[in-house]
Amino acid sequence: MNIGAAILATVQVTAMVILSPILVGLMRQVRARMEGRVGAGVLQPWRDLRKLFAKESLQAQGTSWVMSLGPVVLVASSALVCVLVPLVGTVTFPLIPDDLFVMVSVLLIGTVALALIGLDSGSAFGGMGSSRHMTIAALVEPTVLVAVYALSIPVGSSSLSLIVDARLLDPASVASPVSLLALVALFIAVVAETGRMPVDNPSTHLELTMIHEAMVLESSGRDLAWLELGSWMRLGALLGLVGSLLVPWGIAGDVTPLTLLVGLLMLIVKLAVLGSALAAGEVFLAKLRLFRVPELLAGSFVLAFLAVTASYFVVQG
Amino acid sequence: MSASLFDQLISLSAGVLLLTSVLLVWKRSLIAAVRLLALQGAALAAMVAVIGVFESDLELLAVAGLVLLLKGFVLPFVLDRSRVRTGAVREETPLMNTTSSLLVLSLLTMLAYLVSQPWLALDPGPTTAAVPVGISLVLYGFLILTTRRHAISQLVGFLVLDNGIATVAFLTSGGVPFVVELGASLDVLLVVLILRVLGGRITDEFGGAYLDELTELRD
Amino acid sequence: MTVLVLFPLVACLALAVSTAYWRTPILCRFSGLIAAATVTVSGIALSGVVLNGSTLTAGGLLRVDALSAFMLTVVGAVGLTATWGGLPTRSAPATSWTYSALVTLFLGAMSLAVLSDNLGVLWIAVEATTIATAFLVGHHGTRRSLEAAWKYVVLGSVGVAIAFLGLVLLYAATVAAGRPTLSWIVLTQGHLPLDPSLLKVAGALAVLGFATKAGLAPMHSWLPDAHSQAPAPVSGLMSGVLLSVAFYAILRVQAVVNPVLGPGLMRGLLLTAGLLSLAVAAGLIIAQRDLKRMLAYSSIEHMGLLALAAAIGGTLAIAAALLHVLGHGLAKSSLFVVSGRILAVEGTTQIAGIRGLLTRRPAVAVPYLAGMAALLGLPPFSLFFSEVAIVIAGFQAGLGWAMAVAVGLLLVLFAGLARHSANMTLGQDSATPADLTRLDPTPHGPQLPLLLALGVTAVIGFATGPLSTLLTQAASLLVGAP
Amino acid sequence: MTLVLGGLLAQLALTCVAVAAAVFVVPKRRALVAGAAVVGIAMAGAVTGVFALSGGHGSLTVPMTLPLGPVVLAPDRLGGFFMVVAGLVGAVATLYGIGYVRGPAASRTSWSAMALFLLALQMVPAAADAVSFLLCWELMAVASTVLLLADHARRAPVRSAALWYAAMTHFSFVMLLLGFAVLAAAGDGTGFAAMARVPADSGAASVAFVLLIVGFASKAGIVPLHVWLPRAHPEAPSHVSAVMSAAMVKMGVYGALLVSIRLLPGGPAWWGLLLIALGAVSALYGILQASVATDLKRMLAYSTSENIGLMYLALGAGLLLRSYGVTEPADSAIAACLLLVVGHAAFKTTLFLGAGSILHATGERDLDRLGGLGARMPVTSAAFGIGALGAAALPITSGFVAEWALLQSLIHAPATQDRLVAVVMPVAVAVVALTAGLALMAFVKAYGIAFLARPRGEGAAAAHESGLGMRVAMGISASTVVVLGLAPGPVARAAAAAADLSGVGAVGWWGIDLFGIDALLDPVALTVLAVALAVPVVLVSARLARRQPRRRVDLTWGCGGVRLSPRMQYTATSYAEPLSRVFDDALRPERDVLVTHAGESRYLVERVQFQQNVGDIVETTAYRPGIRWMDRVGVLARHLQNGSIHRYLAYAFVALLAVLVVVSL
Repeated sequence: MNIGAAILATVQVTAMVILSPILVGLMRQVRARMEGRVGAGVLQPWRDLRKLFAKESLQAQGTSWVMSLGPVVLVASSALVCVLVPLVGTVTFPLIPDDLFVMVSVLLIGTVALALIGLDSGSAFGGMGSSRHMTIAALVEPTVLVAVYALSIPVGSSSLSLIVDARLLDPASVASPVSLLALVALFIAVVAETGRMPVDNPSTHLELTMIHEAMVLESSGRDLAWLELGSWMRLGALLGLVGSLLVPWGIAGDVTPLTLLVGLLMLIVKLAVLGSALAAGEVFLAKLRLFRVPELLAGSFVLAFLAVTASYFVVQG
Repeated sequence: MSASLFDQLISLSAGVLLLTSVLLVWKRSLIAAVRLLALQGAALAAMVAVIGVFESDLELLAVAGLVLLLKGFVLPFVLDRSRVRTGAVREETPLMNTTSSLLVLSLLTMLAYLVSQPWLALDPGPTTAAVPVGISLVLYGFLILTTRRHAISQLVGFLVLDNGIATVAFLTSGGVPFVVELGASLDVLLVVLILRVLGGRITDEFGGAYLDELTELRD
Repeated sequence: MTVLVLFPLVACLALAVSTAYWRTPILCRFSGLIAAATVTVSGIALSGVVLNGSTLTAGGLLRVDALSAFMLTVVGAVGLTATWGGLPTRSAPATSWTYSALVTLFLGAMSLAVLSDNLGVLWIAVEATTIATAFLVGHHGTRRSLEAAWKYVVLGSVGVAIAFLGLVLLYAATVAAGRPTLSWIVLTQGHLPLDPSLLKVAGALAVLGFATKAGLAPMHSWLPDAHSQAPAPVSGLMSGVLLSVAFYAILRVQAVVNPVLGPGLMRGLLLTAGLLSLAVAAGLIIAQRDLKRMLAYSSIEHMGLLALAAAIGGTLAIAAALLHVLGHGLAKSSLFVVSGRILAVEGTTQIAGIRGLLTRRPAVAVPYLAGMAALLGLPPFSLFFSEVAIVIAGFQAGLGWAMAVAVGLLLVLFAGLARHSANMTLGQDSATPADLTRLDPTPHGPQLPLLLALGVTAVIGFATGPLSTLLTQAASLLVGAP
Repeated sequence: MTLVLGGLLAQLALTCVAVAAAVFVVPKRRALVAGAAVVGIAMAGAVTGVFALSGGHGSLTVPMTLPLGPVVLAPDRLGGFFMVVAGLVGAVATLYGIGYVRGPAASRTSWSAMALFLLALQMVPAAADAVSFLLCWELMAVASTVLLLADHARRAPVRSAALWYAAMTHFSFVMLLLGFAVLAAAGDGTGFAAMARVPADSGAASVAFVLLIVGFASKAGIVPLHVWLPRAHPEAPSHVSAVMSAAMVKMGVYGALLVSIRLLPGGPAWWGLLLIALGAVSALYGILQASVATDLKRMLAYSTSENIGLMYLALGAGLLLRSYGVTEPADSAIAACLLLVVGHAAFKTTLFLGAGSILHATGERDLDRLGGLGARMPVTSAAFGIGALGAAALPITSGFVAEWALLQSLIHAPATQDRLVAVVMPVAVAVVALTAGLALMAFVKAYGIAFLARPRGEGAAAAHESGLGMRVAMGISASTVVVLGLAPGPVARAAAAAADLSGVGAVGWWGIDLFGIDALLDPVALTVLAVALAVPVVLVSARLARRQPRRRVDLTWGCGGVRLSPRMQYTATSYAEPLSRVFDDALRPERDVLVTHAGESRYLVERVQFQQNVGDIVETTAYRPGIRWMDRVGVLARHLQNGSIHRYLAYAFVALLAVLVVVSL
């Protein structure tokens, strides 16, 4: 089993490394077109990365090792998430079940790394971004975990692969109110966690409204490159997760070249659809005031909570 | 001595006791108070003597003599001396006016009768019939203590209370053992003497023996 | 043996007389101490004699059983603490002969109270303590001490007179039963056919009367005034043993009444008195302004606890009560001695006027804190064990509600006492002028007695073979168990 | 003589040695000698605990003067578990203290008190009957109060802190006394064995349970009985606060376990609900306060009350599920409780020791004046960082494992059986989740503000790394945090043995396996995977770094022109500002903004002064009025003794009349 799991892991990680910048590019492109701009093309993020990797990275006085170590940690954690989430297939290491709680906590490692980078820069903006980032992360946590709870109830386990397999066997459960509620909640959480509209505006240039951008304001060169890549991979992995929960079909139950290929293609399709949908949505949304964000998150939490209780009473019949 | 005579004498002396103490509550003159106290002591001694004669008990007669000496002469004398020292002739404005005192008095008497039911039930007889008188004396004494402001009045109250106890003692059991009686009387004497000394000092310090001025020690 | 029983009484009397006659400075200084030592020694000796459960009698009026022997030891030990710890420093003016003689008489009277078998004599002794202490309370001769003395004597003797009435009625009951006596042994073991209704009145009045001397609410009013005005050692003696001796009288009366009437009456009276005392103490300690008055109210608190223990009855509760008497006596007398030193060095007993004692005068503050810890019932001091035992016994006797109330009040008392003590000892008052904040390591009096007293209090909770047998025997004497 | 008995005796003997050393050794060497002896006590305690945990028996009987029944010290497995925790914490903290103490904290009194404190602390779980339990409990309280008072002469807050502590701890003692007395009366004996005979569904059992839980909760710092915690922890010397917070407070958890598992097993469902409610409230309130606190040690204190809350919540969930007869999830919940105990002990010790070093080096507890310590005190920085990760429950630390187990057992509750559970469990999960999130925020704040960026005050700027002993101690405890996070299996086994739980065990490389609810976690494997993924990234970075070395520049960008002064950095207050706005109602922060205009102008501002103070709303709304009310009662009560002898005589007279009426009726 380990061999298969290892192969799948490598496939997923490499796939996400390659795909996530393209995904971001695609989303930017979609936005640009809908806003009547030409757009920089789908591959622009890759060009940016190449440029950044070639540039030297500066370290300001008073900043510490966090500035240089943080990006690496972020990328590693995102990669780990890519392994833990069933994107292409549901084969896992026997000793490392793709436990949702573990996945969430690994995500949080990345969050913390980002926040520390923001603080370490010692500028007002970095601290501001980091503070806002952590506040939102803290408030998102309940939604995520309760949504996880809701999804885990029918299976009796918090292991993602089991959940996805169960959905494969019983497609009706995907459309059940419980899972829809949970998925909507999870989706909002993902939006908040990855800093998309309406929580954060990834393409803003006004420091005072920044969250994610403010934290990375002081990073440059390869540090910035790693940071960008890491957060893109997070976005990709989370969208992929939502995808495979929403549309489990085509995901590989075992490791053969064919299944892997199918899974990969399905993944690309899902990512493309979800990404463009998200981008299209963002066009019509304005960024919320920071102090209105909790309302949004409270709403999503309520959805997740309803999902849980509903599921109990549904099962009770 | 015939039983009937005995009864009459006992009742007579009991009556005198009660009367004197009622008068003590009634009257405000300290001079009169001291005299009444002496009279009361004499009545008590007489009662003891009567019981002694009736039961032809020499020890009891001796006790009667002791009581007469102590309560009839010594204590009133001491009391009068200290009264003269404080230079007061009457109790000014007691805390409870005479009328209500007398009303309370009647209530106390009723309580006394209520309390002494057991004896009346136990062995009905002239002596037990007079027990309520003793208990009323105790209560009267307490009333005087609580309502009179002058040091001498408090001494009077204390002595009335003590007389009451003695009355009960003699009426119910012909007196406690002699040793105890002796010790008790000695104690009373000493207490009165101490109070006299203290009263004297208080008069010097506070320029008067009105006790409601003693409120420096408080929380 | 009879000699041994008479010894403490005779010794105290002799000492008092000789002090009054010769008035040599040595006698004036040490007679109280010697008397206390004598009482202690004979108490311990007598305990050794009666440890096998026997009872000594002497002259028909005196009697020594486990209870008396224990109480005699307590009187001696507390007396030793108070007199020794209260020895005036060389610089202080010499002790007057009246003071020493009266203290000695006081000790003698208390010894007589615990040794006498005849309840009448017991009463006489208790009244005698009033007489002996009257002038001790008024010793300072100030307006306040005069006032305190007057209140003390009037309230005390009036209350005790009620007790006498009770005893008279008890005697009457025995007369009616055909066997006139006031001897405790006869009353408890003679199986007299006492008339219940008579005994009811007699017992109630006797307990009420002795409760006055025991400082139980609502008869307690004399206590704070007297304790705050008397010289420190005398306050220590009064609070440490005088109250306990009166409580001992209550126990004796209770042992006479209960077999005839059952525990109901006494339990009711003592529960009321105990809870009332705790409430009064709690209420008046919260906002207390004077150190010695605070200690006085804490005595009321502990007497309230003892009353509760007596109300509960049973071997455990009574044994706990007796241990509590010993522990409280030692701790409280040491604290009063310390308060005397504080008054001497700080010139006030106003709590607000005493600050930062631990930093400025550690040698005074440390004994104070230790004693206060003992009083608050903190381990390892024996009061912890006695309080725990009393509460547990209370629940086992079905008096849980009373225990809950009592413990709640104890919590309030703890908070109050701790607050005042902390304000006096801890911290460093910036307001005090520089000369006051200078460190003063001198103890202002012998430390050894305090050390001994508190040390004993700390260890008697644990392994003490003879003491525990003595306590259980004394308790079973009263409970009438085994 | 069994091993356990030997261990108990060894602790007593070593305590005598330690006290003797504290008293007689010259001040110069006192800390070393006495400290070594105290470490000995702690280690002896830990070893005894291991013996007891591994099923060893042995009892030490203490004779008593009063006929109170046998008073016995005989640790069972559960007791042994807690003895180990207390012993290890005590040992590390004391080792730290040797280098840390100075001034009054190094006095004879303090060292003797430290010895007695640790002894009592380790004897509480060893007690086998109510009286000895209460004895050790009170000794623990007294000794800790003495330690707390070390600095009373220098800092005024110490006195009030000590008073609050004394009052609350005595309250807890009183409640325990009442509770045990109820049980002793019902079970006819003060021994725990006798009390265990009381049926759990009897009324007495419920009364006793409530009393005891309230008592233990107030020692454990459960809201609303926590008020002493944020006062006492900051004022005590740091190694003492470490022991208090990491070990002593745990005795409140031990007590709860003792009552609900050993003495009164199988209680009704509402017992569990009570614990869950208490736990949830204090977890949320504690972490909210912690995340807005700016005083470092105060924040750690509040986070203690949060962690204890989680433990109570776990225990409550266990009881609730047991009352529905579902064993495995219940057992894993209780296992989670014990894992939380161990985990919290490890990281909270580390954090308090780290805070101690900061205080020692900078003289500051206020985060708003710290910063940039990472470069100046690397060891402290690393240790505190690991501790913070643990407190934030991130992998691979002890905190993460515990919270993972808790969540697993919660979501595996077969809530379908009962609607109550169906409502309670999601709430519990949500509470745990929100707590975890806020903890993350709070500790990112604490670490980031204190150790990163540039110093905000002179103290921080002049900071220096602390001495060898302190560094060693911090190293040990920090590495414990990681080791426990990597190898939770043995701990889980120990927990299963301590509270004989089923369905809890170890798997693979020391991984934890809740096979009762088939959930497993192998941190080692996870770590290996993570490293495997990180290696290429690092390699790429390294190659790039060789080509393009990192260039140091002067300052971060100041929006052009302006040089950023350290005071322009985000402070702890500003960091928590969004959160304190979100939770305005729960925290009620007092803000005031003072704007000074330049001259006549309404638009030109000369200076703006912002001040924020977050008080403890429980204290201000519940305790303060109570205290005021008591004081009023005291003032009124004075009228009872107004000095009038007539009034006093009237009291006596009324009493006499009352008695006469009563007896003659």
